[in-house]
Amino acid sequence: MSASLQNDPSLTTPAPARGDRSGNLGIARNLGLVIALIVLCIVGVITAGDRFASTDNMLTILRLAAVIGVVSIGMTFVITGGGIDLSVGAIVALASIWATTTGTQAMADDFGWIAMVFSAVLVGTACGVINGVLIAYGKVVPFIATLAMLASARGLAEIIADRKTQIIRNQGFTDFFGAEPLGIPVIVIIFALVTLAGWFLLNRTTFGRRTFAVGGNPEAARLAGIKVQRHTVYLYALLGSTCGIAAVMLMSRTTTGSSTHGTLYELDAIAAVVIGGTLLSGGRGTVVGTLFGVLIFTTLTNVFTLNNLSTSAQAVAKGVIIVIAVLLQQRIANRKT
Amino acid sequence: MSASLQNDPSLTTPAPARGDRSGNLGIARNLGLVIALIVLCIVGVITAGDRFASTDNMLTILRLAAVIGVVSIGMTFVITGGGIDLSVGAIVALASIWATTTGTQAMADDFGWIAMVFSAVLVGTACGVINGVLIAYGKVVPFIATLAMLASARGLAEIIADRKTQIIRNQGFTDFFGAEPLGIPVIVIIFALVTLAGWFLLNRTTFGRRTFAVGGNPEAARLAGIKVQRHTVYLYALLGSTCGIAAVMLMSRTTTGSSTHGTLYELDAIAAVVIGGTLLSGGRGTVVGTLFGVLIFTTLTNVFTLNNLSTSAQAVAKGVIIVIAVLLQQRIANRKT
Amino acid sequence: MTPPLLEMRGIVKEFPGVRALDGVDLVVRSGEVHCLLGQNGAGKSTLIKILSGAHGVDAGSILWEGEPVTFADPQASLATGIATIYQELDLIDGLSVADNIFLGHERARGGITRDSDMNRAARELLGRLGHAEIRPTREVGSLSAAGKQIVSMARALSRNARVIVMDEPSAVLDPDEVDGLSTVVADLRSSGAAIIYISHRLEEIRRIGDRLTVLKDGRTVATDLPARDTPTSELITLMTGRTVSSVFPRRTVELADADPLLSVDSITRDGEFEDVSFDVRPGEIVGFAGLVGAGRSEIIETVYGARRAARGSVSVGGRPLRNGSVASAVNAGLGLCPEERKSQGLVLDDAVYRNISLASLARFSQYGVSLDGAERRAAHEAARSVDVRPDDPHRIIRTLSGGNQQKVVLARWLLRSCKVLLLDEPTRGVDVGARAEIYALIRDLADSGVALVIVSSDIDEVLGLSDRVLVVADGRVVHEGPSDAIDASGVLDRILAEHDSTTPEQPATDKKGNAA
Amino acid sequence: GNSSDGDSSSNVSKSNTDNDKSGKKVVIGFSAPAADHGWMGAITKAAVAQAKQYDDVTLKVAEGTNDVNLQISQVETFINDKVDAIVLLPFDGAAMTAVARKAMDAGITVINVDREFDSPFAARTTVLGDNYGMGVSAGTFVCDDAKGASGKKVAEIAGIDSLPLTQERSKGFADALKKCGLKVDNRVAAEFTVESGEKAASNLLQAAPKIDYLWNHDDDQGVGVLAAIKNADRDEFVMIGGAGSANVMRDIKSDNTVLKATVIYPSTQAADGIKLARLLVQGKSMSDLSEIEVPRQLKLAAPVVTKDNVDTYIKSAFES
Ligand SMILES: Nc1ncnc2c1ncn2[C@@H]1O[C@H](COP(=O)(O)OP(=O)(O)OP(=O)(O)O)[C@@H](O)[C@H]1O
Ligand SMILES: Nc1ncnc2c1ncn2[C@@H]1O[C@H](COP(=O)(O)OP(=O)(O)OP(=O)(O)O)[C@@H](O)[C@H]1O
Ligand SMILES: [Mg+2]
Ligand SMILES: [Mg+2]
Repeated sequence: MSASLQNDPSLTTPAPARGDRSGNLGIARNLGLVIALIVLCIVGVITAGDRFASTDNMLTILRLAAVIGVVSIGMTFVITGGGIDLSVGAIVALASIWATTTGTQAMADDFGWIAMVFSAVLVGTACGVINGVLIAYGKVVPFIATLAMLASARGLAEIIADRKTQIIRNQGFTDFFGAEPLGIPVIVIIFALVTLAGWFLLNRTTFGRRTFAVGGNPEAARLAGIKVQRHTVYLYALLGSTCGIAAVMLMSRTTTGSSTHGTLYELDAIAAVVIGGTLLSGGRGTVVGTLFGVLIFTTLTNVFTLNNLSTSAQAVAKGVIIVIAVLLQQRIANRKT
Repeated sequence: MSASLQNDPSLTTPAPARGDRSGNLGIARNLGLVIALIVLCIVGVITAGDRFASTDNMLTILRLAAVIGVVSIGMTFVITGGGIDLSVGAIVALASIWATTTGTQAMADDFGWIAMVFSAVLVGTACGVINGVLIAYGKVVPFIATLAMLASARGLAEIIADRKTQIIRNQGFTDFFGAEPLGIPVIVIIFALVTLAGWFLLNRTTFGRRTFAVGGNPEAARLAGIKVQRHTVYLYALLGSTCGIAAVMLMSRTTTGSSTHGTLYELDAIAAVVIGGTLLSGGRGTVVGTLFGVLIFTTLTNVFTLNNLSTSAQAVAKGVIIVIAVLLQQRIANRKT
Repeated sequence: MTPPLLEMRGIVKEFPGVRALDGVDLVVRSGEVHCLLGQNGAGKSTLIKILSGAHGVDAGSILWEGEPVTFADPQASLATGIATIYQELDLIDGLSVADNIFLGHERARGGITRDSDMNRAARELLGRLGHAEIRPTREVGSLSAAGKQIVSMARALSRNARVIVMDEPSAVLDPDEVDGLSTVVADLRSSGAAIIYISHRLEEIRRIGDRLTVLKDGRTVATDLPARDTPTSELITLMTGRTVSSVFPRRTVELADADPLLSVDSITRDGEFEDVSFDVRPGEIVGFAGLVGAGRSEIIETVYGARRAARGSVSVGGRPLRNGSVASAVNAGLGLCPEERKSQGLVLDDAVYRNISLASLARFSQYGVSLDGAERRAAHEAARSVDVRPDDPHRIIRTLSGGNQQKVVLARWLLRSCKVLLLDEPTRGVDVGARAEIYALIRDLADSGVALVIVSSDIDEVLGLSDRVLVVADGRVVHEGPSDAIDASGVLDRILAEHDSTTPEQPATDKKGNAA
Repeated sequence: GNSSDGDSSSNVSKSNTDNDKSGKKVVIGFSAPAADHGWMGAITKAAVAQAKQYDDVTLKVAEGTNDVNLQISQVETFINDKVDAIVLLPFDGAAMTAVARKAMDAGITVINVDREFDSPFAARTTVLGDNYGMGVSAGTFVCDDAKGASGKKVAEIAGIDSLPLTQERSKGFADALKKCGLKVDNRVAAEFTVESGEKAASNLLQAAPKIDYLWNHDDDQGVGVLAAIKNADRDEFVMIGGAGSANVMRDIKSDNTVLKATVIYPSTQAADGIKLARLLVQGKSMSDLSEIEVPRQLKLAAPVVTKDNVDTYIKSAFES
């Protein structure tokens, strides 16, 4: 029942992991994803051999996963809190532009590259706060509020950048984020840290507990004395800041800021989160699931490219594989309960 | 409370039109939209004078609205039924390609252009049925199922067309849909008919009543003896068929079928539906609201074009205006209740 | 003398279309159990929601120990020391029992939750309520109505408040549970706290309450009455403005011994119930008595096809139904008035009449086109017959009072002329007056040849209405016989006997526990 | 495109003839696809800048869009407005043919830019970049550089794969390579954006452990491609760009990256379109030609820029 999946999942689906704590169900939930990922890897090895299995390639996959991954972690919170955000890609673009204007770069030359990082995160958070306030206090439907932000933020980015790709001249910045301590790229490390922090925040803190409450039953949360509106603002601000971080990572990857950065991130992020087992209707979410969701999508593209499939074929295959993966997951989860 | 807007709207928003019948509430709801549209028109007249007010321009707006409008009407049903469909644009593309292959066009030469219309609608409906079955019986989350369809359908369209734009040679087809009886373009007439039919179906038939129930509380609907799963399939099939119709209209407008047709229609359609007052959480929907939603968006673009704003400025303005419109609407609805 | 702990003066609350409260006064002293009585829609819940800060107040004042206070939001009220158990369960399904109990005042250090701490405290609280079997880590969504009710009570206790408001806590509880509840209330009172207690069950109020206040149509019609010895007739007249005979209507027409209309043959769902068989003849009323969690709902939901039976079969008029198919049950003329009005019964954001006609759409349409007028008239008729207030078929269900919502669910199935009607807790939360009318309706249905099955936690109700009673305990039918051959205590004995023969822990709960 | 002052006036050309003397007022409508990548952005900017040069030209710029339905309605709006000329860079040439014809029938001079209509009656003049030619130029460069050595590994990073122009470029490239017995061993498609270029390249570099030549269709996405190459620190191959952005030309000039050449795809097409539209409406001819009438089609060449000739092109390059 599509509808029920939207409104009251527990009626049809086996109650998914609320947090990643909650016992066997949690595992059952992710087991489907683990299997899907493993199958993917096996396919990769069979079709592309060492070209897939090599450490280099693994790092490539992780590098590709890192940027969208950080956004997805933030998205997990907003969706678990019963919201949605279509503006993440635009925010990434705006943050990357803001952090690479001649002005900011000049600042960076004086105060060091941290100035760029700082401004990117700041811009991201600011956008998030605007979203949150519109939604929580202005009572604008999240879909519409963030759609408006999507349009405005990208437009603003284009105006600021005059549609030019802004190249980063600050060597310190590129060196720091380009580095690979112990052979692990910095941005991969950032991704790992964000994921850990996200998991902890969602499952081990009152903030996380309240996020589930606000998403699961806002009225009940309010009656329990939770400041639902303020919390909602926090959630979007959090997502905004992760967008800022993602912007920094993207800047270091491409050595540029551009108003075209982050195109369609909204779909990719939401897809990763939902496939991970977080409910679009809110109240249930899992960071680990999201991590798997991101890895599955990135690995998929990687395997496709290694076998140099045509873009169209990739699209078709992608669709089919997603459905199969989810169906598989359903069955497993059902068996477990 | 963002969350509440997702899960339990009535807690924060004034009960919107359940059907378009329901007394003053309905009016209050749409009043906001009416005012927004009127304001837009006034701005248009002030800034562009007769260039805006002319019949020609009105028809241009309607022509532009027609295609996305038909899709949005279908989308209203799916969303009211508690679902969502991201694949509409891709389905439009696939249908337009399928209906313009050399094969189909050859058929059209024998059996008349109706063959093309027929195959377009057929393909659209088929895709819809697949979505519905995956969601209702496969229990795949609508977001994921239709995202998969989005990828597959577009990919397939590209493969079939070999990425070439397929030109329609059938004169009868272009003549019929290009015609303007009494000065009203045929596709505008189609749009009007679809809207009327949609309104009737949603508000005057048992099908519509079941749609509200399925979206509002699927479990209750099930226990009341409604075949929720089957109904869900019907809803997606209905949307699929409207995509087929939209494809035909787009074909007549562009005299082509192309795998790039209908890009981002999913966002436009959902936005129009939601701004119209239909709840993303299901259970409440209004066809009239959707109509206004579509008209507002298209008029906005038209006014922009007449005042030749820079694209970026347009984006920013669009975002801001959407938010203002919604906030305005909120206030009015609140006052009314 | 010291001012009363809590005083509400001239409280007025307007909702679009109704004046829910029109100058209500309420005075509560510490160390008393103050009962609030009134018909469905009288304004009880609205009053306590104002007290808890859930609703703003339009006029009137609240005094706390003589000091005027305003409760802008629930926090303010909670901080002052008022904990509330709402009528509509206000728990988060996705969260664990412990998380729900401590939601809003989590045990945490620097924002980091101390789960073991909370679990321990939760276990202790649940123990105090006599429900140690509910594990703190269990997901609340997997609990039944009763289980949830217990959790809400634990949550109220966890606040160690000075005023605890209970809005119809007993509606989903059986006598056994109510006893437990009354002892808890007793210690609370002796510990100096004040309890505001709302219930439609007068006998209960006599046992638990000290003083009572009666509301009618948003006004206080009587206050400071002694709970124990105010005659029932007086209370009912105060509430309803008329006299009601709450005795169960005897059957008028003799029960013809026809072939069974509904026959259930040893259906089983592992972990819920085993090997249940029973027949219902046309015009017969079969009652299911038992404690909460016995699995009665599961049984009739399975009969209805809403759950798929592992073994066994159900047939109507000799024709077997497709297992696990509501459609085939409905086609065969079955109807189920479900237990949980909110989750299973109502489309909350739709109008009253549309909810009532939901199960009879086919009847009010021609070629799929709905005959709106006829539908609204018939639905309005049904609503009147169960006395839904306010009498407005266009009202959005969400804005109805709890009891009136329940009546709407019932009306839906009275409207749809079924051959077999399964009623699960049909009068949950319904006031005395309306209840009598509903009993009459049920009787008429039976007399007109409809076969009825009634599940209720109110044993007297089961015995009073039904011709035959089945006593269910831990998913097994432990007694079957004519209902006039057994009384309430007899039923309880049967159940307890069963319990002693099995493990003390609720097996059903236990199974659920493992599932979660 | 760091230097924000590097504005597109560098792309504005003068013909130093009386053609530039101002004449009767001309209203020109301009519509192009969404400026979702550098080159398309440059196209619009160049057109606007060109129009600014003439005090007798008023330019109406419609919202850039990839939705043909919307672009059609924009042209319809221009027709309603009775503009003198429309410079149209269609998202999809075939799809815009019908409405373009409608404009012509309404007596409006239509200049078709870059993506060709499928009917000669739909435009008075067509200004085309040579997409197939681009591929050929790139392929020929590879062949010349390989000096007949066979077995060289060639990779290709295409632009948006669903666009016909991308198909033409790839075809030209493949055809040229065939001539010297080479073929494309690995091909990925990006979306003309820096980020997509980086993504596609990272995967491609994994797919092809050793490459000799890499052609990247678009210099804006090329910025990302170069970043990816740097991340993977690979330098065993020669990279050829496409479109000819100023960044890339600087790289070629400084000659310290794998990027050794780029194939120009003029970003001034729309600007030329504006020029021609004005001439046509004012009934002037292209005085640089002996022919009196403005020709029906201009196909702009797709020259290869290398270290040797970069200086001649760098001034007309666009800042992506
Ligand atoms: N949110 C609301 N909007 C509009 N009207 C409301 C709302 N909540 C309650 N009402 C109306 O206020 C009146 C009192 O409702 P309330 O829930 O307080 O009754 P109650 O005494 O609790 O009844 P019950 O015994 O059935 O719970 C009813 O007429 C109800 O319809
Ligand atoms: N008080 C409780 N504590 C914990 N779990 C419970 C409790 N009551 C019920 N349950 C769980 O819910 C399941 C079904 O309970 P349910 O209430 O539906 O049974 P029931 O006999 O229909 O009771 P009633 O219909 O009176 O509510 C039981 O199997 C049990 O696991
Ligand atoms: Mg109440
Ligand atoms: Mg029950």
